[in-house]
Amino acid sequence: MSKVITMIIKRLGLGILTLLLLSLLIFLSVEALPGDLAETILGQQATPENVAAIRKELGLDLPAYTRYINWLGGILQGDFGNSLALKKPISGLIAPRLQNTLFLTLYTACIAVPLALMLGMVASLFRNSFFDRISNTTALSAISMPEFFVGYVMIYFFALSGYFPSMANINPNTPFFDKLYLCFLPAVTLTLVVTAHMMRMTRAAIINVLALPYIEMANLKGVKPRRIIVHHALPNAVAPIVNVVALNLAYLVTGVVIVEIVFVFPGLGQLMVDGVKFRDVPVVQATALIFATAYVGLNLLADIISTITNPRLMRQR
Amino acid sequence: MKPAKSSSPKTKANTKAKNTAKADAKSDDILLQMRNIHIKGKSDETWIDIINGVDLELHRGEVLGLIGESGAGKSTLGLAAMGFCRDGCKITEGSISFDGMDLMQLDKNALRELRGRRIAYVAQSAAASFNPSHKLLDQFCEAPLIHNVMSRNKASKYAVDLYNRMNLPFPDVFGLRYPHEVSGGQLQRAMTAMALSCRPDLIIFDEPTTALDVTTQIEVLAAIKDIVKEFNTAAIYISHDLAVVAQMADRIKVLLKGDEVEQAPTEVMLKSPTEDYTKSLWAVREYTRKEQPAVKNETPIISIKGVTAGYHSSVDVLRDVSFDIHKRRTVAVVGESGSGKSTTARVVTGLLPPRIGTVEYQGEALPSSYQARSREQLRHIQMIYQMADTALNPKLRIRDLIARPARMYLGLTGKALDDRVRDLLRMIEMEPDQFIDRLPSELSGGQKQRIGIARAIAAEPTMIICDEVTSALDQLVAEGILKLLDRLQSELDLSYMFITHDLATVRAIADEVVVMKDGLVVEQGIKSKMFKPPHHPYTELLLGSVPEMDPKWLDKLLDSRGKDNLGDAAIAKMNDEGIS
Amino acid sequence: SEVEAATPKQGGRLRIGITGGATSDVLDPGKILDAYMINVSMGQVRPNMTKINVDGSAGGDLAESWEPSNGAKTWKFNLRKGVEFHNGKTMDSTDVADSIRYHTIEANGSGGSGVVSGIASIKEDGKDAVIIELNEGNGDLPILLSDYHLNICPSKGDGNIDWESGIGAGAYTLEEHEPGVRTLTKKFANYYNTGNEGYFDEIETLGISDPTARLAALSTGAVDAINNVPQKTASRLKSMANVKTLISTGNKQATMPMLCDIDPYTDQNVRNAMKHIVDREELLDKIFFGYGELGNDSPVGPANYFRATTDELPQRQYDPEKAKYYLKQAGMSSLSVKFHAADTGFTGAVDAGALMRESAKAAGIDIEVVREPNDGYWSNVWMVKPWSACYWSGRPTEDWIFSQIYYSKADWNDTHWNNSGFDKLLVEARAETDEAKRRDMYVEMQRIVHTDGGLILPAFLSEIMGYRTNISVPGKIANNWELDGHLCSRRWWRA
Amino acid sequence: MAYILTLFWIIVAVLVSLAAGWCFRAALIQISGPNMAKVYRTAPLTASFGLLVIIIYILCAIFAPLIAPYGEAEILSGGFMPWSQEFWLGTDNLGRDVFSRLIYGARNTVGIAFLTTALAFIFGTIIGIYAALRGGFIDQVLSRLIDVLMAIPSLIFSLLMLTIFGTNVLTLVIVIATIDSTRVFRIARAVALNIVQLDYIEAAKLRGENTLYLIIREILPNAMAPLAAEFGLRFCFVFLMISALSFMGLGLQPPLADWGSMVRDNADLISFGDITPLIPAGAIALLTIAVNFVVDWMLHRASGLKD
Ligand SMILES: Nc1ncnc2c1ncn2[C@@H]1O[C@H](COP(=O)(O)OP(=O)(O)OP(=O)(O)O)[C@@H](O)[C@H]1O
Ligand SMILES: Nc1ncnc2c1ncn2[C@@H]1O[C@H](COP(=O)(O)OP(=O)(O)OP(=O)(O)O)[C@@H](O)[C@H]1O
Ligand SMILES: [Mg+2]
Ligand SMILES: [Mg+2]
Repeated sequence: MSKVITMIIKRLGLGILTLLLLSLLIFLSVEALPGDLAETILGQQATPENVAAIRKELGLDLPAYTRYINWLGGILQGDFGNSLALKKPISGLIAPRLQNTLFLTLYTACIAVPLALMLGMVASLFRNSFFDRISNTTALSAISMPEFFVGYVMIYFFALSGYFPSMANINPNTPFFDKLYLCFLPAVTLTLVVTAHMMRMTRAAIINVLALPYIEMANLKGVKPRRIIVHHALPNAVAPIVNVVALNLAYLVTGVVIVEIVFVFPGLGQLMVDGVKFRDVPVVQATALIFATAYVGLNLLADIISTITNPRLMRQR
Repeated sequence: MKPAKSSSPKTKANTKAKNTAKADAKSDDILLQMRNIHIKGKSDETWIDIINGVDLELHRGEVLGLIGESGAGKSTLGLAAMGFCRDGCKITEGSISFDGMDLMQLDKNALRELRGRRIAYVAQSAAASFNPSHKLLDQFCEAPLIHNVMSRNKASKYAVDLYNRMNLPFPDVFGLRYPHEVSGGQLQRAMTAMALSCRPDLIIFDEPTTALDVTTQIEVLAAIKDIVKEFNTAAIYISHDLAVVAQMADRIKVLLKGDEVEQAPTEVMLKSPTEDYTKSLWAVREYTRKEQPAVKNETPIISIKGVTAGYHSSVDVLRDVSFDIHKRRTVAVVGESGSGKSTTARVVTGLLPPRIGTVEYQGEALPSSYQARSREQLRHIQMIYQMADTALNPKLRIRDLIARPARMYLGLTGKALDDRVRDLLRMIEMEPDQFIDRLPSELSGGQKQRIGIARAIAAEPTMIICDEVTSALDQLVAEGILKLLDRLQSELDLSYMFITHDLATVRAIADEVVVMKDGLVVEQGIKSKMFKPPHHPYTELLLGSVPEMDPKWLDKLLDSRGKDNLGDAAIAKMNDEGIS
Repeated sequence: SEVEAATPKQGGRLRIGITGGATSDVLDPGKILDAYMINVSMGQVRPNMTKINVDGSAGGDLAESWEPSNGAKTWKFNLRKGVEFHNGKTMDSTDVADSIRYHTIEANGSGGSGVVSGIASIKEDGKDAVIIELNEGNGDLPILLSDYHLNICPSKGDGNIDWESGIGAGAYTLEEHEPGVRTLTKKFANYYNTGNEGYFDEIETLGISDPTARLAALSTGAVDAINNVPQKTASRLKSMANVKTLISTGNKQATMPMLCDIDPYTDQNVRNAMKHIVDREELLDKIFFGYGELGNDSPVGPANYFRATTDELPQRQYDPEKAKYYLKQAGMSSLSVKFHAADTGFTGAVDAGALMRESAKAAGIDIEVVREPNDGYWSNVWMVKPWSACYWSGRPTEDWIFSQIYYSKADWNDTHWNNSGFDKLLVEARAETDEAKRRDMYVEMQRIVHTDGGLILPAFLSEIMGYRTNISVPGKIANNWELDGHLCSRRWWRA
Repeated sequence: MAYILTLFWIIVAVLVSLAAGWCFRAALIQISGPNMAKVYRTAPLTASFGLLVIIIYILCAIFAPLIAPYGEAEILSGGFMPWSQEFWLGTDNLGRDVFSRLIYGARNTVGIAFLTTALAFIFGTIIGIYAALRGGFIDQVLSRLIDVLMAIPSLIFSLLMLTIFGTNVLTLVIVIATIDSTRVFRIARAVALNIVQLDYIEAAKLRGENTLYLIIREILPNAMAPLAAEFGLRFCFVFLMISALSFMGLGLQPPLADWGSMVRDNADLISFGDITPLIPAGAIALLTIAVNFVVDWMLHRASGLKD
């Protein structure tokens, strides 16, 4: 167990380092964006005086490094700062969005992960069979369609005919089952987007293991094919599968801007894109940090899971 | 002797009658009968013959030894006895009848019922054949549970019982360990125990000790022999080591490229083999080279001085190792697995800078890391690896593989380079025109090893480190390599540091021997001296563990040493007594 | 649109799916940018002193009446009495004066500062009137005061206004507000005009930026009305069940400003050549799908009073020969230019570029269409690149649009055009009171822009909206803004 | 009834594809040397179909001007002409021939995607293998940097970069290549980690070979199979990325035809049951599937499983 703990500590340290570097990178890129919030707010009526006034008001007249350090100091005290545009604490802005995004992520994960694992296992059991090819082709077709297109197709088939709402404009107060209903189409769209990757990895990881001597041994012990897949191959294929699942979950947290737009879903991605659009640096920073934390955290979780499910790593002589 | 075409259950009595007529008194209890087996394997979309019409017959309680070089089809035949074919193989002809059942006619489920319950299998590499994710006990209980032979509780108890008999440490809790938590020898015994979990009538042992040290091998051999006798289980014992088979089998069958060469009771086979091939196998063990005369006080080519080394932050793997290698001499470094032989080689090559001590080349200290050594220094010490497969880049052609050192160190190009490559190929007895444009995957194991040698001598070195260069090869092929090395030594004035754990090889080619154990040099000296008593106890153990061609050898050894004083146990005892 | 039942019904909820919402939207009236907030703030919560009537004239809202004097330099506005804010406070002249003054203060960085730049002072005149002094006479002031920034908010008493709470005197009170996503307002019982306006119990405003999502929402009944239907899909909207289409053509215009101080557009002949290689009919047809009116390179549009007729100012046609001629005048035989566009400029701008590229070939002009990112378009491309795409929602008065964009010193002079004759006329026309003379002056100004300006204006664009049949819409709707001048929540009702 | 009909056509399409694959494989076996013929004979029908599709796409890309009946940006008629003899797939809103644009789209989309992926692989593999080879500190630093890049959602990262550096094909290619190369780095490093510990690498190091030789001659050829497989997938993801970017208004420059933007431009038609946008989307999907069929086959060959 201590091995896992040292690993976690080490990885957490690295994770924090990653986040730090990332915040710097994001800060610099947003700095490098042409124009700033002042100009954006004023839009077509930016005059130098106007712009200067707003810059001063927003603190944009301070040198970049001062702003970065102030911001970093704030973060260390648990303060994400204020949105420049809204002049309100970012935490209040982000909290409901984060809640929504997490809900959609979990919702999708609950459909996609078991589905992908199941399909992957069945495909590896009947590899190169008709079923295998069909599920593979379907999955590939699903990922090869642009996300917004899948979304539109979903709307065409399921929303316009009145089965499900085309808009998933939930908020944290929406009752749970309403949320489930409202978010059904985005969840299905995302499921189509992520399942293929996980399914193919499950299939590949299991098939990879199937060539190993201990599978032949299991065969020679008279074990049934289904049990071989589930009991003998799967536990040894956990690491690559978990990694891909983590990667996809991270994608669900971070990468669904387009689905958010199509289904009018108030999630974090939209918030960040708006932040970029209006050059609202603190908002971009905060969302980027959340995304990166999700990414780092999920990867860490994947590593922990693959460690504790692997006795060779858990119980070293 | 063609088998009866009809082999449906109805004709069982019929078949039996026939057998009775043919076979001797014991024919009643024929357990397994394979007739005219033909097996084909798919390689690159064409079907090639693996087994061409072999017959095999096994009585209850009998042990049949199956020997032959690698690729002879031993495993394939062994598996066929279970009605099993590997991926890409198929049984095209013949009949297999096990205890009156025709395995060729049974459906998948019925076969599955049979496997693990009535016929069990012990694989060559227990480490690879145990599922790393499950505890030993769970894997033990799997077969009894899926075949409904015993309850989980009973199976566990039975496991403890078997572990106890197999002399495994702490049998009560041994099964709670994961495969990686036990040593190779113990794992191999645990696998044998697992094979016995449903008390099968037949066990196929597929080279169960080939991957083990000599010291550990005895332990496993003893356990297997014991258990087979005790349960009166019939067994097919597959091996390429004649001496080992001799200990185990009642009868020996020799295979060559899918054909049966001959078959005879063990005693007969050992004393008077009839076929040439069999005789040549026997002869290999006799090859010895003349010992080179001892040198007087000249500077050694390589001198290892007080080297202590280790990996990363861990403990010292080598402790104060010192020995010299003189010109034109072969120093064999022996010792069990993990004793630090390869580590010594890594220190010499500079891959692992030592913590203390130096390596001198002709009296002059070498930089400790290879990166700091000059090209010339690198050129003088070359290395040949155990696994020719991993030592040759599979994507480079033979021409490029051999040419590279010659071009790098000697600056040869164009025609000169081509000529040199061809010379080298001729030197290792491979026809240049035939091989120069092949990829390593298009060569046999022995040929690959030769390429490794050619690559080493292309650099025109003064010393070559050979790390277990023959361990992965068949005896006949290995002998060829040893002879080649021997010849090259005298032609090119080479020195060898020859790492091995096989004492027979040492006997064959060494001038001097260094015995290592736990990172220490326990004994060193001239070969002739080393093979004569009195020995250091560890050397003695090593020497005593090499199987001999005498079928009674194992029994005698067990009598003299006792069951509890083999392999790991003996070493542990030695350590306790403070002999190092 | 058809004539609807005369007596509107009370009650029900109106759900509007609208564009232009952003997470960073604030309630500060000076920072209002786009349709979402205009509709919520001016349309539902915080009305202005004046509003634009359906017929295009200025009408009183929180101000009841007004009297200009001193050559339209001094204006007295009589406020409506007994108007109550949502917090119960009665509106008085301080609230109004502070609300207007707010935009004149530079530090507030208001987007409405341009509109109020002509105001010299604003004073309370008792509790129920304010007096506005202008720097120079302007008969359009009541219309200017209907600008969407100039919402009336309660004063804090210290000269500042309270915009943070979202309190106004409108027909609806702000209940829930998630910037850019969703806003819920409820009927305000003490609204001054209850009974005649503001029939719904609740208004739910939803920000839906994706056109397909907006259409789907309307079609599934998730919303009752949407704005900004892409012309491409308008015909399909008509075929939807239970959905009606609303079309209004106002002054919204697609423009392609050329910067007159950057070569080659410094030469009037080049500008003229460029104006002749645009096939306006084709653009209107293919880019705007016929939803709109042909433009004539003058920003005065169908909703303006003094728009020149085609007799006064003949419609410019696609004419590559003329373009060649002008090029020759400029001493060139061929020309290659870049057209910078993004769909933010106007929907279809990039495609419009592609069409012009084809039509310009005949005149030996090679147009390279550069697609710019939507993001940052207004700061990086518009008024920066020598020739770009742009749109204007239009202005209710000629003076307003001319002085905001074509006056040489205008902040938004997006053609960098400087014509002293035009500038002079602009000032004169503003003070002119004789309507006939004024008309002549404005027509002349349109001619000058048409012939000399850097403006290519291919078309005035229709607003296409859709609503479900469970909503009733008055027979005539305003065309100054989409969604009935953004007053749909006041003027529409549940069927 | 409509469903049954659809199902029928799907089955027909699948059968026709398989038949095409079969014919193509037979043709390949005929025209290639005995060595390659042996390889092709092992190809399942799906893989040979995939190969056929890829080759058709490549031909389309190379010979687009010869195949396409009209020019890429040529405006031929009024908008939205229906399918006809003259315009096989009708015209788009501007009156450009959809079929011609689809073919030119192959050139632009496939060309750019190929360029991008190739760039990503050159960066990614070399750095990845280098990290694996050097190990220790250098490996840690590189891996952390890559981690940082990977932790930023790719769409947002490209949005930022494209806004900073402007949208043109070159930046588009470089930005997507950078993002993709992080993924390639991870794989290349993982694959190389297994290779660098093999004896032949040790032997080469001991011979005194320099790093570049080790990477290019010794490691890369042995890491090719998994990398090639990844190449196939990455290649497809690049289209999707480009089309996602054009959804956000940052895609390719007009009047270049690219499938992503063609889908985007007509995407809203699907909500009225018009299948026009399905055609470029289908073109993307078909290529993705084709590439993956081939990749699957290659991986299968590499895995050593025979059933
Ligand atoms: N799955 C397979 N498909 C095709 N050919 C195979 C397969 N397995 C083994 N072969 C071939 O069959 C021959 C015999 O293999 P087998 O494993 O039985 O040899 P063996 O005598 O057990 O050798 P070793 O001592 O190396 O284990 C070899 O030439 C091998 O290449
Ligand atoms: N790269 C490594 N890192 C850490 N420990 C190592 C490494 N390589 C070997 N060791 C450890 O060093 C010890 C000596 O190993 P070495 O390889 O020298 O043994 P050997 O005598 O060559 O054994 P074998 O006969 O199995 O090849 C062993 O305990 C081994 O576990
Ligand atoms: Mg074998
Ligand atoms: Mg070793």
